[in-house]
Parts: sequence; C-alpha cells; structure tokens
Amino acid sequence: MDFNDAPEEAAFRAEARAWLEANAQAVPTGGLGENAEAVADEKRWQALKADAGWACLTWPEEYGGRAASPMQNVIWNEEESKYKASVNIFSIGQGMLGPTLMVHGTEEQKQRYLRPMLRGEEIWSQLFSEPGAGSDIAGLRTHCVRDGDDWITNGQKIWTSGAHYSDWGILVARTDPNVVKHAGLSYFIVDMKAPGIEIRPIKQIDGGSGFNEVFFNDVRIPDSSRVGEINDGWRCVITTLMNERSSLGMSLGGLGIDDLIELARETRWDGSAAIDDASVRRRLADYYIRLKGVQYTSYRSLTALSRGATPGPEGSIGKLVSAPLRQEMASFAVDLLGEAGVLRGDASAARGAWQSAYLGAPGIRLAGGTDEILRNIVAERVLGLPPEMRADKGMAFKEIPTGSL
Amino acid sequence: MDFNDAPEEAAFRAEARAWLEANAQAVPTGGLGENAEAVADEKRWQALKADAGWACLTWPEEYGGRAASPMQNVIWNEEESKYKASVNIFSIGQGMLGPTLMVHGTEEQKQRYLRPMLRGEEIWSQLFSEPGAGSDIAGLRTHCVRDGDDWITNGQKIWTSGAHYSDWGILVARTDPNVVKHAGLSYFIVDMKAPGIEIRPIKQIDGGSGFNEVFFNDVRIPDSSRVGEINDGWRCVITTLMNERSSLGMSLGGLGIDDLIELARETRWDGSAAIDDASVRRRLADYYIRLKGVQYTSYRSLTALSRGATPGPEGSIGKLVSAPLRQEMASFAVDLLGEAGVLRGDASAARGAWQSAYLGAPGIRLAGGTDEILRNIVAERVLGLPPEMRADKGMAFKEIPTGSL
Amino acid sequence: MNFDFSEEQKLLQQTARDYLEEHCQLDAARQVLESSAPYASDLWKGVAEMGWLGAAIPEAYGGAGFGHLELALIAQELGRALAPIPFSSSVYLATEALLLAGTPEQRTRYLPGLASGERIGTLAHSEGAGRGGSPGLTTRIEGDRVSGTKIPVPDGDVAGLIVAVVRDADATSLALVELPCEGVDVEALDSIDPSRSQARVTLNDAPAEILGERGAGEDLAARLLDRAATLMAFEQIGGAERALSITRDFCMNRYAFGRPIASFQALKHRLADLFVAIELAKSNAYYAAWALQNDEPDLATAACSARASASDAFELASKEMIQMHGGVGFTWEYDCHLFYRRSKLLAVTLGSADLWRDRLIERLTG
Amino acid sequence: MNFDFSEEQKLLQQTARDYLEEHCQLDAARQVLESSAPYASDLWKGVAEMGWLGAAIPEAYGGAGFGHLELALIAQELGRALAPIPFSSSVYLATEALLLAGTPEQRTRYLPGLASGERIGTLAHSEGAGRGGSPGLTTRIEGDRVSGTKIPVPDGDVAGLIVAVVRDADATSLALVELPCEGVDVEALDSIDPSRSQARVTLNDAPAEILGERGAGEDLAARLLDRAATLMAFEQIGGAERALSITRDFCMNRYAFGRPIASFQALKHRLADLFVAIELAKSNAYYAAWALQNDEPDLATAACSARASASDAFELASKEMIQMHGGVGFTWEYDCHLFYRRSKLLAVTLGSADLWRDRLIERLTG
Repeated sequence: MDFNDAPEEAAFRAEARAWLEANAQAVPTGGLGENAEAVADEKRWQALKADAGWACLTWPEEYGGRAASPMQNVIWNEEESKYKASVNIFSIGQGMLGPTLMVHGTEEQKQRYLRPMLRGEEIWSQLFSEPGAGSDIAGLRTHCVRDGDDWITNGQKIWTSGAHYSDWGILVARTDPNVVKHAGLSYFIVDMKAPGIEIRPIKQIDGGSGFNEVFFNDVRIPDSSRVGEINDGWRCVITTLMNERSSLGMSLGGLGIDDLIELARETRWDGSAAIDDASVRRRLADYYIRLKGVQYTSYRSLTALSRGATPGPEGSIGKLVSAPLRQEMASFAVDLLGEAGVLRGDASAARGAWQSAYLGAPGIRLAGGTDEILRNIVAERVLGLPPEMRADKGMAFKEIPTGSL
Repeated sequence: MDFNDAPEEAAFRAEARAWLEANAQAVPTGGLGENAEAVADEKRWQALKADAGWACLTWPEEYGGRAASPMQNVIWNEEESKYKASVNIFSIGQGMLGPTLMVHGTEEQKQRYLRPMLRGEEIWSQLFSEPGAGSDIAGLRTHCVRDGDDWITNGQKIWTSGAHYSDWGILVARTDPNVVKHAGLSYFIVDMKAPGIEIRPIKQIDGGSGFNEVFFNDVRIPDSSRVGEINDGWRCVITTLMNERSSLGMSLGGLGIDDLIELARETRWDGSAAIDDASVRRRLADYYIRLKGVQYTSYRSLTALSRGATPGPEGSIGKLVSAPLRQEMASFAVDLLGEAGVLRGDASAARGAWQSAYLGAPGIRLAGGTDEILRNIVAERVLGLPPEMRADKGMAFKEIPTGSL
Repeated sequence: MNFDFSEEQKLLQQTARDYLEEHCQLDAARQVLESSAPYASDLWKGVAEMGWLGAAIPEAYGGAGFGHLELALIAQELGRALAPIPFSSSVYLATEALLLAGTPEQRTRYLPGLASGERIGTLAHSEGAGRGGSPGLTTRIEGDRVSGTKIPVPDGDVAGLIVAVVRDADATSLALVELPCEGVDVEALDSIDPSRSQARVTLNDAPAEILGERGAGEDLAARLLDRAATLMAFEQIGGAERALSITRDFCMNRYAFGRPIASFQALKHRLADLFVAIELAKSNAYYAAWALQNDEPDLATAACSARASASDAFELASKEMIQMHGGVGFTWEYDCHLFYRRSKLLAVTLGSADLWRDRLIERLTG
Repeated sequence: MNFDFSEEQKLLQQTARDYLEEHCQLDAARQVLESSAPYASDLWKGVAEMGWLGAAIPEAYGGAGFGHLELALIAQELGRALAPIPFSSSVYLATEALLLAGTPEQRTRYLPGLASGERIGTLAHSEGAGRGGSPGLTTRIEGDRVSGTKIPVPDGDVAGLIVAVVRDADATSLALVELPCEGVDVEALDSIDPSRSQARVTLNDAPAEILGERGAGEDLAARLLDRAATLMAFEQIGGAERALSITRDFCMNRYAFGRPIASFQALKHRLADLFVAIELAKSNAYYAAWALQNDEPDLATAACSARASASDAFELASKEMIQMHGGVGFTWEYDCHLFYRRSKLLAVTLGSADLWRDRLIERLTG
C-alpha cells in the first residue's frame, strides 16, 4: 500500500507536466461547447494533444493511442485537469463509442472513424434513450425498416448530449418487433446532418440545455453503417454501457466539501459561526466521510484496474453515493443561509452557486443510470441477488404492455 | 375540532372512573401472565369487570358486551390504564378471535365460547404463523387430514403468545394442498390441552419468552370445531387480521420521549448537559415530532371510527412509524451515555431500561406485520399501487417453489 | 373528542379546490415563473372576492370572519395549486400581525385593505444570510423613523404595508411601514422560485409606527411566526399531497420492463413512506390549527411540530417527484421543478425545519 | 499509487480466516455469552500462538513484527468471527500505548507478556455515563499513587495491566497500573454484549507509573485512540461483512410467496445500500491503516472517517440482519443477536460515531 507514484509513474507524470507546461497557452478556456468558438478551441487543443501523443492514451497504438495503462491515464487526467476541466466534448465518442467500434466495428469502419475521433476532427453523439425507454433501454421504439441497401429510420431519441455540434451519432434502433425486445435491435453509425434529422434542445430545471431531443423522420442510413450483425445490436449496447459509468463526471459546478465548510464558517447564526453548531458540524463530517469513502473506493478500483482487472459493477458505487449526496449538500447549504438561502445571483452567498447546484443536482441522480438502476446493478451483479421478475419475459416486443406515458 | 370530551363522553368517563376507584384494590399488579398466580389475578379482575359490564365493551349485548362506541372504548382504556397496563392476557381472544367467531362461527360455537372468553374464564391463543410462513401466512404447511368426524393435524406453529396458559386456540391449517394456497385452508378451534400438542417457549434476544412454538403430532380435532366452510378458512383469517393491527400495543417498557429528554438533561458531555448539544436537541425534536404525529394520527382515526367509518389500513401507519422509531430512540439513548452506554443493570442509567429497550426493539418491528408488509399495505390499499408480481400465481400449493429455510 | 374538520369546513375546502382547479392550474405558477410579473394579479383579485384574504379577519374589519381552521384549509388548497400570489405574506404574516397586536385604529386602517387585496402586506425580519437572533438586528427605530436593510423580504416588491422587526437602544419592537413612501427603497431579487417574489427593502429614515407594545417585539414576532408557521404548514402539506398524487399517477401510467413502474417494490415502499410523512405532518398541523383557533398555549410547541414535519414532507415529496419521473422530471417542460422550487422556498421562508426543531426543544425544556 | 494490500498480507488474512473458521465459529461467542467465562481462553492461547497478539510488536520485544497493515487484517478476521477475546483491549489499546509512549524499560517489561497473551492489557479512560473531557477527570495521580473509579473498563476484570488516563493538579497523564495489586478493586459488570467483558475498576492509592511524558496524557490518549479506532474499524468491518453475507444467504434461501425474499426489490436495494456502506467504510479504513503504518499526520482525520463509517456500517448491518431474518432473527437461537450486541458494543467502546464526527471537524477546521 503506497500512495506515492512508483518510479515509472513519477517519470510519466513529469513528462506529462512538461508537455502541458510548454503548451499551456493553447488550453481552451471557454465552457463546454457553449458556442462555435468554444468548440473550435476544443478541436484545436485535441489536435495538438493528438499530434504529441496525448490523446486517448489508453487506445491501442494502431488507432493513434499509446496503449497507456489505466494508471497513466489517471495521471494524465490529473495533470491536464490542473489546466482545464477534464470533461470535454469528445468524451462520449472517445470514452464509449470508439471502444465499441474497436470491438464490434468492421475494419473499414475502424479505419474511417477512429482517427478523426481521436484527433477531435469529428464529434460523436449517443442516441440510445427515448421518451418511453429510459432505464429500460431495450424497450426502445425507434425503428429501421430495410429499403434496398439502406434502412429507413423513424422515431425519437432524447437526452442526447451535444447533438447540435456533433458530426456522427451512434443509433440503436429496432429492426425486428416480432422477437423479444433485446433480440430485435441493431446498432448504426448515423450522419447527424442527414436529411430528416431534427434536433431540439431540452431546457432543464436549472436553465441549462446540455441535452437534446433528436427526431428521425424517414432518415436513410446505409447498411454499411451498421455495426455488428442485424438484430444483434444489444451486444454492442452492452459494450458501450460497460464503458459508461467510469467515464461519467461527478462534479457539481466545482463545489466541494471545502466550500461547504467555508460557507458554514462564514455564515452567522445568532452571533456565532454556523459551524459552531454541533448539528452542522456532524453533518459536515458525515458529508466529508462519505466523499472520502467514494474517493478512496475509486483508488481501490484503480489499483485493481492497473493490475489488469476489468472494471466491475463496484464502479457504480461512486455515482450511487455521490449524486444524492451532492443534492443533500446543496440543499443543506441553502438551509444554512437561512431565509436568504432562496436568493440567487449577486444577492446570494457564493453568488448563488449553491442554489444553482440545488437545481442541477436532481439531474445528476438521473443521468447515466438512476439511483434505482445502480442499486439493482449492485444487488444483482455484485451480491448475486435474483433479477427483477420480468413481466415481459419471452414476449415479442410488440406484445409488451405499455402505459400511457 | 374539539379535544375535550363531549357531554355524553364526559358522563361515561365519570362512570368508568367511579367504578375503577371503587374497585381499585382488585386490580392485578403482577406482570403479563408471568406465573399461575398472575394469571389467576387477571382472571379474577376480568370476571369482576364482566359482572359489572366493563368487559369487552364494544361487543354486542347478547354476548355480554354493552355495544359501546369506539370512543367509549378508548375512554375506558384510558381510565383503566391509569390503574393497570391495558394489554392483558385475554386480548388476543377478545380483540381478534372473538370478533371472528361472531362473524363466522356457528350459533352453537358462539354460545359455547364467547361468554367464557369475555369473563376471562378461558384464555385463547392464535395459531397462524409457522417457521416457513411468516409474512406469507397463506403459505403455511400445518395440515389436517379428515378421519371420520375428526381431523388429524400435524405441523408446527410459532410465535404463539401465551400458549402455555391458554385453554383454546384458533388454528389455521391446510386441508387441501392441490389448489392455490389461499383456497386450501380451514379454520379450527382447538383444545390446547389435547393429546399430541407440545408447547415450547421461545427465548428472545432480550431474554424474555412471551412466545412459543406449538407442535402438532396427530392431534385430533372434531369437525364440529371447524369455523366456516372447509377450505374457506382464509376468509376467517382476513377477519381476524383486520382486527389485529388496532389491538397491538406499541409500548417499549414504558419509556417515552420525556424519559429520553430527561436522560439527555442528566447526562454530562464535556462538562455540560448533553441536551445542550445542538445535534442532540434536533434529534430529540425529531423524535418528539414523529411521536406526536403518530398520536394525533390515531386521534384522527378514532374520530373517523366514532363516525362509523371502518378502521382502514391507515392504521398501519402507527406501527410502521413507531416501531423503527423506538429502536432508533433506544439506540440513541445508548450512544448518549458514552462508553457506559453498554452497561446493563444497576451500573447503568435508568437501571438499564434503555439497554433492554434496545434489545427488545427489533421484535416490535417484526411482530404483527413487519415494516415491509406494512409498507406494502399502505402502498397497495391506501395508494392503490399494483400488488407484487406473484411467482406462485395460479399454482397448486404443493407446486410452489420453496427454499431451504 | 373530535379531531376532524366540520362538514361546513370541508365544504369550504372543496369550494376552494374547485375554484383553484378552474382558476389556478399549475400553468399559473409557470406563467409567473417565466414572466416578469411578480404574481398572478387576476388570481389575487379572485381570491379576494372569494373572501379568502379576510378569512380570519372579523367582519367588522371587512373580513369574512371564518376563523383560523377555515383559513388553514384554504392555505392547504393554495399549496396544492402552487398559487403564485403573495397570500402567505399578506395573510399569515401582515394580517396576523395586526390581529395579534394592532390597536383598533390600526386594524381599522389596514385590515379592510388587506381583506380586499388592495393592499398587500408582509413581514420584514431577515437581514441577510444566516440566522439572526433579535439582539443582533441592525434595523433601528428612532422616534417614528426606521433605518436599515431587510433581505429577503417575501413579496416586498409588491407590498403596501411592511411589518418590520426593529431595534432601539435596548429592545425589539414591531413597526408598521406604509409603502410607497420616502426613504424606502425596494429592489426585486432573483430566487430559487421566481413564481413568488423576493425583495431587498432599504429603509432610510422611513416613517413608521409601532405595532403592539414597544419592546415587545421579540415575543410578538415569535407568536406571529408560530401562527404563520401553522398556516404555512397547511400550504406545504397541500403541495406535498399534490406532488404525491401526480407522482403516483405518473408511476401507474409509466411502464418499464413491461409493467407500471409503480409495481416496483422500491418505488412502492418509498411512496408509502412519503404518504406516511405527509399524514404525520397533517396530524401535527391539525393539532396546531386547533391550538391556533382556540388560543391554546400548546401552539408554541404544536406550531414547531407542524412546521418541521410539513417542511420535511414537502421537500421529500418534491425530491421523490423528480426522481420517480426519471429524466423528464428534470426538464423545464414538466411541472416537477415547480414543486421542487416551491418546496424549498417554503421550507426556508420563516426559517428552516432545523430552526423549528431547535425552537421546539427550547420550549419543551424551558 | 497502489491502494491495496500485498499478496503476503492477503495470505496472512486468509490464514487468519482459515484458523478462525476452525477455532472460532459463531458458537464461540455464544458460549461466552451464555456462560460466566469472561472470554474464550483456548482461543486466546491459540491467537497468541499464531503471533497475532504481537503482530505490531517488534521481534526484539517478543512480537511477530509484522506491522499495522497486517494487524488490521487480523482485526478484520476477528471481527468476522465475533471472537470473544480481549484482543481489542490488549492489542489496540494497551500494546499500542506502550509502542507509542513506553520507555525501552517499560516495553521490555510488558510487551513480551502482552505478545504471549500471558498478560492482558486494557485502557481505563471512561468515568461513567456521558462524555468526559480530559479536564473533568476525577481519577487522580499523586506521586506514584492513583485513586479514582473507572467505569466501564473493557476487559478490566481480566486485565493484568491497565493504562489509566489520570490527572494531577493541572495536567493529564497516562499511568500504568499492574494487576492484581493492593488498592485496586475490580468488579465485572453486565453489559449489552456479555460475550465481551466490562468492569468497574476502583483505584485506592494504587501503585502506578507514568507512561510517556507527564502532562502529555491528553495528546497521547488522543493519538492512542486514533490508532485503536483504526484497528477497531477493521474489526467492525469484518463483523459487518459477515452479517451481510449471512443475511444475503438467508434471503436467497428463505422463500415467501413462492420466491426467494432476496428477489423483493425493497430488500435488494437495502442490501445494496448496506454493501455500499461497508465498501465506503472499508476504503476509509484502508486509508487510515496506511496512515497508521506510515505515521502520516493524516491519521488524525483518517481515523475519524474510518471509525465513524465503520461504526455506522456495522450497526446498520446488524439491524438489517435481524429485520431481514424476520421473526427468527429475534430469537436467542439464531445468531443475529450476537451481531446486534457486538455492533453496539464496538460502536460505543472508544466513543460513538458522533463523537468521532465531532473530532473530525475539530481537526479539519483547526
């Protein structure tokens, strides 16, 4: 057990640091794809990194990566995050879709798509969720009908991040409604600028709109853009999702336990600092302990990973704990401020950052696996408990009962 | 809305008080059926009450009751509890089994059993639960096979209160294993002294043994002791259980929130009273608020009852909230005392009452409907949510999968 | 004993519900939220015409003279509807302050306007982030002039009468400030729930008049807050019940894995827990309303129990509402966020649940 | 970075588990619980022979010289087995006190006996109900004599060496008291978990010797408790893991309504939550063990996190264990109560989770 870098890790870190320091002036400073200029800046930075061998570190060398170890990847991310927020507009492609193509794509597909993805020349979206298929992804209804060498696609996707600035998307659609739901899906690469695709931003509670609805109206997809066999798309979906949990960020506008402790120090309660209140102290301690627990758990996973273990469902713990915890912390911060806790903007402490966090937090509990799905994953895959009883067991998709919503 | 007695309520209360005052010297002082003498005392008191018209107040006059209103019954219980703990060794019979006999029994059965039950001459036990059938009562395996005018009974019951001093029991047993589980049960009156019945006390965590296991080895029950039709016993069970929840006590060795507040006042933390700690105060407040909520909820039910409403599943709320809360309070009391919190007996604060409560509390959460069953009841019967998916739906009892426990 | 509302009271409640279902669908809150309007003025007029603003005001002062039990039930319905009007400020706070401590002259001057809705009232006590005990107040009264900054003042931007908690050299008092007037500067502020207004009110030698006994402000404010908290608890319970009902219906009609998500036990049990939390809050609130109506000393503790359990129940309800709706629950388009915002606003206004728990123990243990 | 135990350490843990599965089934705790024996003496001898008592004691003093990471893993296995022996008192407390502050002479005198198990040690700090800060201590030292009453002293009835926290006129010190001796009266006491011993130790001018610097007792006791808390966290985690594992198996094999009760989502989700609580505690404990082994200043906060999360996890595990077992979980015959008792005992010994949370914030905020 050792928290210091091993010698080869230290050397790698020094190399990363040196390169970042030398190229610091090129780091984009804008928000996450908030406008065309910010996207262009991100693309330039990604290309610069790619040319120097700092893009998609864990990818195999043949696709432009350096086959780095998970630990090296973490070291790089730690160092890069000192210059820029580590989440970027390429992450869905590079973290989830690229790895899926590597496993299930044809040689032609790999050659065509992986390098531009790595260099940030092309941005990718994921088109899985639907209004009627969230946690139950395999219940999706968007469908493709064969027409010569093409598929004609109709339906609606939702929760698509960055659809408006993406070049390509990965679409999962139903190609056979007459078999059980998992068995009738196929996995396609789709041109996001194709005729018949309409993209509408979704306004969220917190005012942001990082997500979109994507409508498909007779969209033509050439069969050569299919990944994997017809009706065997679920296998690809699994590969994609296995890469998901670990790549999800858990930030909350950058607010952490230190900020909350600071807030409790600054805020006055009846003439004393709020942090002098025993109940406040105990809550802060409780938050701190859970956050540390999550952090050290990720170190344990990382250690396992670096020894060649595949990332297990234990990774779900991080999000399952952090997401509700962040909501709790934001809610507590608002309460801490007394009646002024409701105020936003300049009239509020920390310029309303906690209030924004309060409004944003519920989304974190829902995106990328709800609390409930994560608990099921832990229960079934880690503890080996029985799966839920299946009301749709053995039913053809088109026979499965549906509700009005 | 009025918390005072209405005039006729006040008159009734005065009448009850006067009788109790006049007969105070006859009130039993021993524990709940702890020995033969205590049982004899209880029987004498019950007979005295019965002769004066103060037994089973809500029962119809034809069986010795006075057809009192629920509100009058509450008033009587309030007044009697000033002299003795209101739970008594007759309550299972009088509160649950008697009312079932009134609905489903033959005229002969009613004439034979109800008056001695009311007068406390005969004590009754309930033989429902089994080692393999707790929450799923209809899954019980004790079975009766017809033999002439008798039934031959074999099997094992558990959690039978007072079996060792009972005269009669109500047994639910399987009379047909070839139909779905609810459809093959029958409901019998059984002589607790009959040959082949063996009673063994169950030792509980907290050292007490208020419950028993009851073994049936070829016990003969005459068919005339059957209540209701053959294989229609489930209907009687429902009647019995509907009378259960409301008759369950929720005491915890008499400890209440006042005692906990007192403990927090007396206990020193770093030179101050523990109750000066803001976190302790907030917890106490939280307990107080929940307890008051339960108390006032019972007043609301009582008001509804007194207006002729039947007791609804809302009654489950009281136990669902109180039982875990009592465990939480006892656990908190132990913590409050610091390292000395583990001590029992004279070396401990309140002579170890909180420690005993800590050990006894888990049982309260399990007896008379577990937390989980109560939540299902609220969810299904109050909120109208769908029932659990049934793995044993439509199956003959003997085909239902069982585990090794 | 009779622990229920009377048939007449229930009828009044049903009338209120019917009226609001017609005139205040959830879209009303959304419209105020999305526009620059501080409140729904048509609804305000309607509510005044229904006599609700003066529910607890004697007829002699232009009120309907119903009583506090009736007012509590109206509050519950307004909570259900997330009514975007300054009802709580004007009725639970300003009107109650006058009923509690006003001279006959003050009542005559202000209550009719408050009852008719022509004048909106509010209480100004908070002075910024944190919890301010009365001795720490910086808003000063000298003679008949007050100076200081109150923030946030709920509905302060639309108020025509402010009851301000103020200090002189050694004591706290309540003071009435009429608006608009010289020396009062009002600025509307953004908040978590823009369907209700918040403001900063700056007083610079503004003319004021003492309400109640000079120096009795701490006691009066505490008693006023007990009354307001009791009524607010009903508003919160109304909101919580509506959130539960919408969520229940959603879960019944939303299918996943071939069945209603309401059939998954984890959701069933949480919905049951939510129902229980609301029922306990309701029972506590009923008791507090009874104490309020009958001027029982128990109100001091009952208000705390009602308020803390109602705040917790509504917050839980709105959190679960979003979570159980899944992704759509996090969209602007669905109504969940209206509840999420409102529940937090109401939980924080008049002080957090923890503050009321503190107050409870203080009162229980003397 | 490498955040895991080494292969050798894991092997040692496996050996410990195997040994205890053979020599310390749950029946061992039950036997001590039901008898008047203060602890399982055969097991104690066996554990000594395995070298566990001296795991962190250098070989020069008769120990095995493994280190604290190894000791932590042994503690976890003893926790799993609910071992009814005075291990925590003798090893985490008395032995650690000598390692932390003993003179070479004191170590030479006591460590070999502690390593061989011939002498059982413990810490006497509590002085009755409540939380006692060091300045409030009433146990006095004058010259080389101590007087006062310590209650409860874990395993005080079988101890041959007590490290007592004592006061003189103006400062706190640690003092070593050898037993049996004149002026020391020991009385065994009944407790929630009779599978472990508790005692009242009354000192009347008992001969004593200062351990560590005179007057440094407050600091030394704090550092000692950090060490003990870290090791105790592993013991608690072991207990929690065992409770989870037994409960999981029970729920898989217990059928209701035609299916394993483990298939009911409410139980599934609670078992998942329990697993998560244990994993977080484990991660916190790993970090604390690393800090302990490497004498990192971080131990001051890491011990708090480890201890508080481990206490909570074990308490939750044992409560859920009974609840999920249903009625049988409440019987004497089933083992659930052994866990329910032990989890509370361990959570209270060395101070409650809340006490450690308080300590954490004190240390984080200076």
